[in-house]
Amino acid sequence: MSSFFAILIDGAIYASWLFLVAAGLTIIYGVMRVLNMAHGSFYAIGAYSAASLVGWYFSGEHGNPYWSFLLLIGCALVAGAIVGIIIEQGLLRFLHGRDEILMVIVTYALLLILEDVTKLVWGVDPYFAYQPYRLLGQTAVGGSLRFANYDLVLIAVSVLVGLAAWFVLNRTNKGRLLRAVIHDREIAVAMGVNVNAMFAATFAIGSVLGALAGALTAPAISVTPGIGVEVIVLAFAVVVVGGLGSIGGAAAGAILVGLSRSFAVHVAPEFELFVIYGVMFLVLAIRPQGLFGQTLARRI
Amino acid sequence: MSIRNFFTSRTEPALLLAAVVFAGGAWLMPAWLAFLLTLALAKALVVLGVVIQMRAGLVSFGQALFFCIGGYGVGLAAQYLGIGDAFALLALGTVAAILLALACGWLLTRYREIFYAMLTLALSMILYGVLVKSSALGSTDGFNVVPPSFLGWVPEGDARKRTMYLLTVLVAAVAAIGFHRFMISSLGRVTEAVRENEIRVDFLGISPQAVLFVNYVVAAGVSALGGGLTALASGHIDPDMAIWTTSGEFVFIAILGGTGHVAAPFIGAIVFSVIRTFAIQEAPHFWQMTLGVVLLALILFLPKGLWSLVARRSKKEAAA
Amino acid sequence: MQASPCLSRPSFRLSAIATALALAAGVSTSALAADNGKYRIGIVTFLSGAAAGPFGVPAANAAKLAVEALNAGKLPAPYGKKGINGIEIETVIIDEAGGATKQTEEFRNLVQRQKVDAVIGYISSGDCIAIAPAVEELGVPTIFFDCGTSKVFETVKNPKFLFRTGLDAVVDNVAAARYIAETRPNVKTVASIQQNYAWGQDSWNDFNLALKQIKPETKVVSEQWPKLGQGQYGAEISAISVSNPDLIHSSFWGGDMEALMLQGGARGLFDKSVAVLTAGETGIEHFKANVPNGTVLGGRGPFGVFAPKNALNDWFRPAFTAQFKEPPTYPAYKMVQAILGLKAAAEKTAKVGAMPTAENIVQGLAGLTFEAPSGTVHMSRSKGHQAVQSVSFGEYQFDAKTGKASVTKVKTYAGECLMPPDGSNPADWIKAGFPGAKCS
Amino acid sequence: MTAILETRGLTRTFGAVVAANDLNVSIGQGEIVGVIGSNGAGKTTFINMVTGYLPPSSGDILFDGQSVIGRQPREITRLGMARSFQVAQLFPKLTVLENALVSLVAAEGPRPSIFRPLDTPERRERADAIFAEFGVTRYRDALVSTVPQGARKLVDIAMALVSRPRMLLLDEPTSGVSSEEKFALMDTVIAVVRQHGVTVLFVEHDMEIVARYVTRLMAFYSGEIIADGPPRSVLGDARVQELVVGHHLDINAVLGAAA
Repeated sequence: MSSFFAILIDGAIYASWLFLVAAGLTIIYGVMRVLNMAHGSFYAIGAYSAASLVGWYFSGEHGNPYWSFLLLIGCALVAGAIVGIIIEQGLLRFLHGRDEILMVIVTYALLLILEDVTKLVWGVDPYFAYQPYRLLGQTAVGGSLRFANYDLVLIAVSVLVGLAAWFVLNRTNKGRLLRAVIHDREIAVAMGVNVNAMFAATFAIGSVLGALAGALTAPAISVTPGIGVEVIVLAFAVVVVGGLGSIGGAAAGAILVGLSRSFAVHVAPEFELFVIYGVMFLVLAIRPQGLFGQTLARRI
Repeated sequence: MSIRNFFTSRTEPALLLAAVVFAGGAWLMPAWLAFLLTLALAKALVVLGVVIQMRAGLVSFGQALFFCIGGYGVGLAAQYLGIGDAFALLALGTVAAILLALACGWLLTRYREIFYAMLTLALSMILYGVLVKSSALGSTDGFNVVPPSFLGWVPEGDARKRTMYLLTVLVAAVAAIGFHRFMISSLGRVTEAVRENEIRVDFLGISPQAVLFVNYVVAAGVSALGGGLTALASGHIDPDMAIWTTSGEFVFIAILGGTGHVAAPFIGAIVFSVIRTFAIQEAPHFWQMTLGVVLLALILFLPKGLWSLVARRSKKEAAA
Repeated sequence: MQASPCLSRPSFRLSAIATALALAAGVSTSALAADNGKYRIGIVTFLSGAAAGPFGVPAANAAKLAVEALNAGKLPAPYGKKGINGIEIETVIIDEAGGATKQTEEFRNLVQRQKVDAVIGYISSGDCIAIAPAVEELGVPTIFFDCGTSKVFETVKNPKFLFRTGLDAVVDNVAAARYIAETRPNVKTVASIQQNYAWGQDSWNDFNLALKQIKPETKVVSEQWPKLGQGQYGAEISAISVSNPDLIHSSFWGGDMEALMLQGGARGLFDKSVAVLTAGETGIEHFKANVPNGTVLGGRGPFGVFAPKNALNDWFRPAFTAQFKEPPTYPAYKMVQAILGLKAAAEKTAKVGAMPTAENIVQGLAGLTFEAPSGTVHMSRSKGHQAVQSVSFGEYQFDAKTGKASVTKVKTYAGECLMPPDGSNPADWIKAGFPGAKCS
Repeated sequence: MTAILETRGLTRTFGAVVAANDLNVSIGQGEIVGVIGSNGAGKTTFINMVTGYLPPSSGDILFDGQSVIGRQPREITRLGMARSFQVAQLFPKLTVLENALVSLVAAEGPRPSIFRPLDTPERRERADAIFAEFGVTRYRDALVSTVPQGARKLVDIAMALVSRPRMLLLDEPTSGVSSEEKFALMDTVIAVVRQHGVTVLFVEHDMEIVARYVTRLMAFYSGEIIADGPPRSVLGDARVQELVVGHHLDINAVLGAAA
């Protein structure tokens, strides 16, 4: 029985992490049709800036430790927005409307560059920001099973991010415009939507979400080179499973992948390595456009 | 059959000439360069497989699957079947890849764009996972491939690597000529039509999926050939051959070279290898950044790849 | 036809362009690699990726420090002579990232283009296995300083140019099993968490076999195989928690290891179960209070915090700490050890003041006994090409007041007690009950 | 006169919208049938179903007395039914010649060779003859994406005719074509199809075109055929004028202009 709860809770924690990682990717894709390989770098930059800032905060006497949570979120906002805007305005702006696959390659080149840039800025030594992770303590769930409260809070944060995204897209004017762009860019342009500004804002939001995922993960890990590359394929798998460009899809994909993986770890750990690709393969074989993706029939 | 008809265009004698120059260089160039070119040409064969699919409008982020199958086919046949002949080994690896492609092709060619990319990626990562879990095959450490014999002859010392290089040049030349013919063949050109407008191809009476299927299988075969040559030349195989970053590198080189001509992947692979090795030497800490900047610059300033440099010059000359 | 691929003229130029490029490349480097009278050593370690922080860069730093000190003639005896045999040392450093195929290519480039006189490097076992035949083929003295696979001298059965001055991973895990049997006799149940690749699979296999041999009553209650570099171990920690093990064995290294300890610690995983980390030593400066005291750490030999007190260590540890702001961990020790082995070999056989030849190095190093900051190293296995050293395990101890971490209850096992005889398969040797092992 | 194309109870719905409702059509060999109807009346849906692009919800389609339900477009093409498109469906980054070569090779069989080149003197010759017939020779070596709309429509129709079909479906052949060009275009097309005895069904908005070329006219309204017969009687039908044409039509003026 405790295994069952463990699978559920672990699955939920992992899914919430996956959702945070994938949300920015799917938003950028949905609006800009750019499948952003450099998303992993945003994650890494978020993690590094959070770890170095929180590390600095705790290295001296800076008052209440709970402020470090604000630091985590704050630096993700700042770092993600700065990097995102620089990249969008400095490079991607000139490549709008280019072939989707070409954009994958462009962002792959960006990933290579940003990998070394993070190394230039932060070096290769690990960074730690463990204090916030331990600060919240743990909760026992029957017997010997205990969960870090930080991870449980992460579930709430993830749900909040999802709800916020839903609210912005469905209940605000800007969001409706954004959905118009997602739905049919040509008509949106014809209606006078400033697509360029929209793209810049979207890319910034996407990169902030990527950085936020990194920043919120930083307290639980040792921030080292290469962490960004690891999350890319995961995030890709989640958004493809869920349906590209759909926030709801990213959530569904994250839950499906998260629960599958948690199930594998508890029941058949030997197969953990295949789970994500297996799920992706199966979902696409049955539903080629992903869980929430729409097929657009071509008009002839 | 006259000579003129035999060479369906002047590209073929040019490719032959290039092959002769490369082969002749075996005795002139430093050993490291011959080895670099061996691996680059082998890699170019895989890239050729990627390019063939790009001409069909499909980008494979999992071509490493067949690269790896070709390599492991060679390695396993040498290790467990006791086959020592380079030609037999390469043939085995290639046949294995083609069989796998025949099995997967019907499913994969139903997909387009990013879905094709992600499904091919998933397949190659599943192979990666299987190999990582295979302790008997050395898991991630892989295993070494003994130096092959060549039709019964076992070269020693310097001759060994040189023979390997010559074999690679030979295979590359044959593949280049074969693929040149494939690219200008009826099916090869219909492939471009499929990329441009699949629906019309269907209404003209040809199944686009069948066209893509042929391309997929052919690409698998040539990629496996590249994998087999890599295994024989480097003497080592491991699951990294199937990981997605390896596929990414092949796509990278395909974009670098361009898709306009059968020679483009070869130019791309050689230039890539040279840039990378000097980036590693001159900037050991920042070689990835160097590669990234070069790639970005190419996309921005040479959107049709390095080949457009060659093509552009020839057009100017033609006009003059 | 514009889009047609049959463009004729340019094809002729293809060969010209390619050869020109290649020639330019060849010329530009042969000039670079001009014979400048220095002894050139190629250093290959991870400069990027996950292995750079814990292994690659400390090793590269150690190489820098040691070469500078050697060139200045500042090392204690018996290494007081300047450079190698009086000849100044020059290093060529290469990133090990990118996979085995690329490394075989770059190894050839190092030897044939950069004309190095010797190569020291390789952390990844896959790279070692791939490079080993090329070493013998090209005939350049090459020292593997870190990689832990037991297959190196299976791959090259009659090594001439290939050496390894570090130990393989079998000894780590045999020593870990012995340490547990001696210090934790009550352990009944064991859980395992390994990175899902060759290192993790081999490590667990060897440890599991050895522990079964020494303590047959132990039972495995959980095996977890997260992928390399995963970083998130929530589900694995739950699965292990539910299985209630007395002992958790892990060969995790670097960032993954530190993440596992952080996440497990915050969830009380180690309150009832003790962890044994065979590669734990590199994290000792980062663990702080996050890792409970009593966690069993290994350093893959008598390195880092396990290093003995001797003149060389008295020079190395403070000098490294002063220059790089952190004490040296085991990869740094292993790098210095390889460099000193090379120096000792050259100075044993080469004529005084002469440039050491490859012959000098291989003759001198085979079967050599030399001193290093980790103590005395015997090149006594695999026909004198594989080092034998002791392995130490100890318990992590963190003093919250001083903020200093150390190891206590250190036990050291002699190499003869941990290594299978030449030519025997490690797993078979363990299963047969360690025949021929000499333990004190 | 035997029916070359016959539909029985052909129905297609998109959710709540009925795009085709119980269509029973019979077209004889050699007829030139026009189809009119306002946007959304179900004209293109009809063509799409007949050519295998869109599966009907129910009903049957017989081509040459043989049911083609469930067949792919390529199979139906091979049976001898070709079509053109409202928006010319070409290969934009290939030249006009290459477009023609591809359709020529497709006409030779469903499995193009992977050894023999596409571009042979024989196929070029045939392509040139087609270009001459359709008057697009001057665009021969231009990329399709650079060719004017009218020429594109011609190439589109020419490519459909390459396979020597027995029946041709044209979806708004003159849409997007300037009013000066449209009669020339239709003259060319109709001359060619008459010469080869091809049965034609074409969807058209332009009443002058319809009146001038068709032998029979069908008017679609909201998924149903509300009139079918000689153009004079259909165009004269009050319901057609109200629901399809949208205003009163002076038949004599239209027919007179056409004549």
